[in-house]
Amino acid sequence: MKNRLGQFLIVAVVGVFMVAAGTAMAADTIKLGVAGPHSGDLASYGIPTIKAAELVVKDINAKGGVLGKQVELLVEDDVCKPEVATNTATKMVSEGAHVVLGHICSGATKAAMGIYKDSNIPAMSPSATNPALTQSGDYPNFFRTIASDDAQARLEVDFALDVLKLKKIAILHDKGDYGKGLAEFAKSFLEADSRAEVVLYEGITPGAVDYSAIVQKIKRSKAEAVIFGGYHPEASKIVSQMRKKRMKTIFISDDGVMDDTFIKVAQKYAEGVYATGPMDVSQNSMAIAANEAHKKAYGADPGAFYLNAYSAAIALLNAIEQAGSTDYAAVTNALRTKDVETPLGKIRFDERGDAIGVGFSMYQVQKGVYVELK
Amino acid sequence: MEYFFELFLGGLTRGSIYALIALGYTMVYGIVQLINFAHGEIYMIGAFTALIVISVLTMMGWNQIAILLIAAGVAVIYSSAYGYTMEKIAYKPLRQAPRLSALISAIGMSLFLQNYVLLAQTSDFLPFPGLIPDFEFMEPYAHIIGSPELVIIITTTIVMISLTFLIKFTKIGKAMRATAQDRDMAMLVGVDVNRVISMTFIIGSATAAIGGVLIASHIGQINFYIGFIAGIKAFVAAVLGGIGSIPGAVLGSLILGWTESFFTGYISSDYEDVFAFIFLVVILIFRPAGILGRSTAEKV
Amino acid sequence: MDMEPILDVKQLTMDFGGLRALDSVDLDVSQGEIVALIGPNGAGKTTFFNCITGIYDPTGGDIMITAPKNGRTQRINGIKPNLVTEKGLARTFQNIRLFQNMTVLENVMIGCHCRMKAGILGAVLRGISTRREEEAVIQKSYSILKKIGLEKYVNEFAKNLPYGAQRRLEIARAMATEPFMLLLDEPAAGMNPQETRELDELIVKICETEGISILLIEHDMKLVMSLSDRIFVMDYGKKIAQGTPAEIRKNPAVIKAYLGEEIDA
Amino acid sequence: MLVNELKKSFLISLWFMFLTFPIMVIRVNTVENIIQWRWANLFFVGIGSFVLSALWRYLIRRKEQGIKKTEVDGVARVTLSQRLLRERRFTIPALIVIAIVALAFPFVFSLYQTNIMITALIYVLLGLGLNIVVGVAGLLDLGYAAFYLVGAYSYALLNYHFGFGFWTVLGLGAGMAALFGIILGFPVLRLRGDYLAIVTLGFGEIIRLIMENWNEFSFGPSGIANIPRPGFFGVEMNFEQVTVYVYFLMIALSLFTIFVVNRLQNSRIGRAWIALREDEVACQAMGIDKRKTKLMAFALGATWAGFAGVVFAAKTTFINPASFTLWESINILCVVVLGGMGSIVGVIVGAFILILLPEYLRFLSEYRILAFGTVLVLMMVFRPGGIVETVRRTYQYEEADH
Repeated sequence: MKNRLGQFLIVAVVGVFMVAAGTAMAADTIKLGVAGPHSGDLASYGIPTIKAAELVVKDINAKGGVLGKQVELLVEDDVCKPEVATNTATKMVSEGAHVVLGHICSGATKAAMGIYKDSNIPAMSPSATNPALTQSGDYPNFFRTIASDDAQARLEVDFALDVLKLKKIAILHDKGDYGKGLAEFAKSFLEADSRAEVVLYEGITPGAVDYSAIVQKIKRSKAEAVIFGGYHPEASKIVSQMRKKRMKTIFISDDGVMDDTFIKVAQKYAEGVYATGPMDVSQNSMAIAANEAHKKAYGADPGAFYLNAYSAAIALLNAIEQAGSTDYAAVTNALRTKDVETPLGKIRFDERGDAIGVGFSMYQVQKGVYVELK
Repeated sequence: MEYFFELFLGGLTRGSIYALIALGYTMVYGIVQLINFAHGEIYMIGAFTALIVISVLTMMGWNQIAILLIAAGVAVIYSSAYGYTMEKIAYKPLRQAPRLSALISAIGMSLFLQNYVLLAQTSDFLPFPGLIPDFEFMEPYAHIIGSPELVIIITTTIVMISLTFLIKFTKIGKAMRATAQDRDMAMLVGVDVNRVISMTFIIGSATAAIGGVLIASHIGQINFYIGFIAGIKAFVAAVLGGIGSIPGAVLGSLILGWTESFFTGYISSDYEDVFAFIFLVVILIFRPAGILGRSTAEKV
Repeated sequence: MDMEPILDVKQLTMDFGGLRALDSVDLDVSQGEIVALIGPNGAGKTTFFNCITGIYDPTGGDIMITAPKNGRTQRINGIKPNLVTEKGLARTFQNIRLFQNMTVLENVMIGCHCRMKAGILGAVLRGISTRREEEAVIQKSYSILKKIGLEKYVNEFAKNLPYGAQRRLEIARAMATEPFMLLLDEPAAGMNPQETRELDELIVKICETEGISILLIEHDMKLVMSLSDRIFVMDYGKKIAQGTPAEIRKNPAVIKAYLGEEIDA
Repeated sequence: MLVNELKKSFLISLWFMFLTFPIMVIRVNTVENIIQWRWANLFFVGIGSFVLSALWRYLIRRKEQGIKKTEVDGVARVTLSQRLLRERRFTIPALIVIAIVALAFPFVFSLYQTNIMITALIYVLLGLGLNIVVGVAGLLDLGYAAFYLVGAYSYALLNYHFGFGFWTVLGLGAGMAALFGIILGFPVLRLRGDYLAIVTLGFGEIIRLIMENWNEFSFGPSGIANIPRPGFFGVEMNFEQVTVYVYFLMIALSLFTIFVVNRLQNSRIGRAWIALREDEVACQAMGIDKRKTKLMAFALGATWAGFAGVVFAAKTTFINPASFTLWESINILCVVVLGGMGSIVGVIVGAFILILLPEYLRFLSEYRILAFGTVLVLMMVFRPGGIVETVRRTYQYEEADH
């Protein structure tokens, strides 16, 4: 499509604009893109990833970089919106990112992956859990350091049936991509099993000021437990309202709820709530070091997906080092074949891009903290 | 039957919450015919100010009731101050401009205030302490309705009654009604229109602040975005009841609350909002000015 | 005049809730006539106009029109305002309702709307017929403005016109709908004596040279008396008198209704 | 005089220091139970508001003087932008420059620039469509994103189930959107002003929520991925080529839109829309069918959203209901109002500013939405009519009598 001659003429005419365009492509560095929501209402899910990347890169650069080159960060905001994510992704491509750490939300990730795929850039998300990202086979360049939603739903259902031996279960979700996806899996797993019955399956309206109607409905359904797919703000509202109405219904949820904020918000009502979350790595020495580094650099505890992002950054840069170049095939091959030590443990990636050795466990709030149930 | 009653009370609570925000919407609209998109933000700022005061006072070890009262007081003062300032900056210069320009200015203000709080404070949800104690005498009914809900319902009633009183019987209320009817005429007969508009913003913002403190304490958490979602619903409620009418705002809010509650209870919460909006459309088709709105038949 | 009336209103009644604004009003206008409808404030004159022009749907009675063009008689109760206009009854408003942010010419061109055909496709493709139609409408509108004496304001925004000119523009706009009858609601309100005199001449001219019959509501008795062929008087929603100006001036019921108000002529 | 001004500014800065005190100075974190005191912020607020308030008063005064002047002169103010638009010796060279830049753009600038330019052009389409409804016909529509959604989902679903291609659906999607425009139009015929606004808002939300809930039909909140990009007679293209291709496609579609919308506005129908906006009662009394005119405005406005939606789906390759929220409708409305209601050039300028500004404000990172909100308020305060105000239309007529 590009007409060289025409291009030359045009460039001559509007040569002035060239100054603006000609700034890219300067230093010889390894470029690590970091994409996710850095502003807007979901910023708190994206900013920890920047911090993780900054700390990893600082560390690696101090040790001489990757392949002898310094690593440079390209941080771009996608506000978790697919339409913005395509712009973000194109910007990454334009600025010559070699690998991308991101995106954060599944929707934005799906929109961006097509662009990275066409431009031969591997991308690794610390947080996008939508099963289709790895299972559909549409995104061979996609990797993630978090397990997919169906694994979580499986764990929740197995726990409800095998450990708690429940018969009647209500499934709720927040109508969102993540929550509803999870709830759908939980529902299909439960329906395939004859031991329990789904007595209620409904979506609640996120951000609502009051959930008493749905809570009454749960009560009327006589469910022994609620499996909730969604995030902690809604979960804490529902749990609190159930407990205030003196209901003792068991509450099982996902890693969107396995957040300390949930306990702080729901306070005494959080006690006894089950939530799945990434396997406990608090004993891992790298994880301890990573958390320490964050505290030292930013004066606060790290936020959501910090360790996943930290591990992803290490895995990506390690793969380039192992591959000996930034060549797409070599890097993806290295990700799939070479083990790497990360705060999440020793990991590598399977054919579909899921991390081997990363999974979920069940946690319960006991005396105000999440305790892993073995 | 008990289930019906529970849903009824749930709807009443929800409706009262909407009403606390909708009252401010409807007052401002009545006076300046402006959809004050940033009204929800004022509510959010009220809640945030209260949280800040609460945290500081709690650190200093004050007593809970005192904290609640002081926090509510400071929230009211600050929200009113924000409402007042907002009017001066974003709406007053636009009195003569096309109505839509003022609407866009309000949207800009809303974005500004959201991000101002986001940047100055945090994007995370912050726990908001439950300031309203569980009353002893409520314990037998706790499985149906809690103390905070009761307080919200009572407060809404009090606020509505006092606002109605204010509008009907006080001097400023008369000036407000005059301004709402015909701004130029009111100016001619000596009403200080600028003062009336400022007062409207202040009163509207104060009710939003009361709402902010109570609702935040009921829900137990706040972030910078709560104003937008609640604001839209309150706006819908105000229009449903007939925008510009104070009893209308309350009635609209309650009807919206009940609609949502019963629909969730008997049908499905999946389509709760869809149904609420369809209901709104149907009402407006049959009563184009809302339930209590006077349909201002244009004089031809 | 023993021609069939072009507008024949029989027993027109209009209730608003419990309030009877019009009570069995009869009125008729014949071809080429200038008829005035007078009465104290609140007598129901404008309501009467609104019923005829389709803004209100009357509670009872009949509104019959006979277009002079084809002589067909129709009942037009409750049909939409735009259809009333299409049938040939055009009106002006008591409180001027011009299209403020359109130019004077455009205001008149709007009046031509219902006599034009161009649809969406025509507008986009702008074929020969559409272009001809547009040109014709511009030309027609301009000539109407010239007749009314507004040609110097052609490209001015309607809102920038002096008051008297705005009233005349309303008449021009109504004329552009090619009516057989004009309904003028207080055309002289707010005008100075000089402007009123010019208006008087204009109305006579429209009636005589264009063959448009006129029904007007007016408070300026001098104007009414000098213009009208016949006068109808209303009070409290009822017709209390009708007749020639000379008859009306002597009618005791009219004098009583206007007691305190001066009928000078 | 000066002392007075300083005093005023000082008082205002005190007021703002009071106002921002709790939120700017004290930072609470009730999760960690930390309270942070940031006294430095108070100082910055004081200084900032002192300077800005003086500047503000100066600008307001200038604006008011401008208005007074026009009132005294009695001549309508002809703004610079209007003059530029009217005079041919400015417009023709300007158009040539714009054409050259538009043609050269994807070859000169990076892929990213081309990509955001496509987004901006999509908003040109959306803005021009909404302009028919809001700017020309004066019907405040807060649910315009629904039609955008209809276009996008038309392509995604028809492609998924039946394998329809981009070009087939481009027309179909626009038709579907127009149909939805009419469906919305019927119930709201009687409503006016803000009641209309709230019903359209409701309509937009209803459509989006149905898409979110009805998984069997729309795949729910997880959306539809792998939507094919537009094809060009079966030629295989890499990402870069496709982007350039879509860019030119959007340029063509925008020109088409501008052409059609311009013709519509200057026709019998366009005049009827303006009359409807100016005075509904008089409009009907002049023989204009209100129902037909309103429905036409809704349908023709929605059509362009349909086009834009199809292109959006094809460009993003992934859609979900979250892209079509109320904020999207508000964004498009901002394009129209900021640019200048009723003015085609204005809407185009508005779209470029509104879409490109947040992109170019990326260096402000987390401050960009704050800045964007501020710009909206300032624009409206100092230029309430939008950037480009509508030009008065004049016609050619012959002086001769006939």
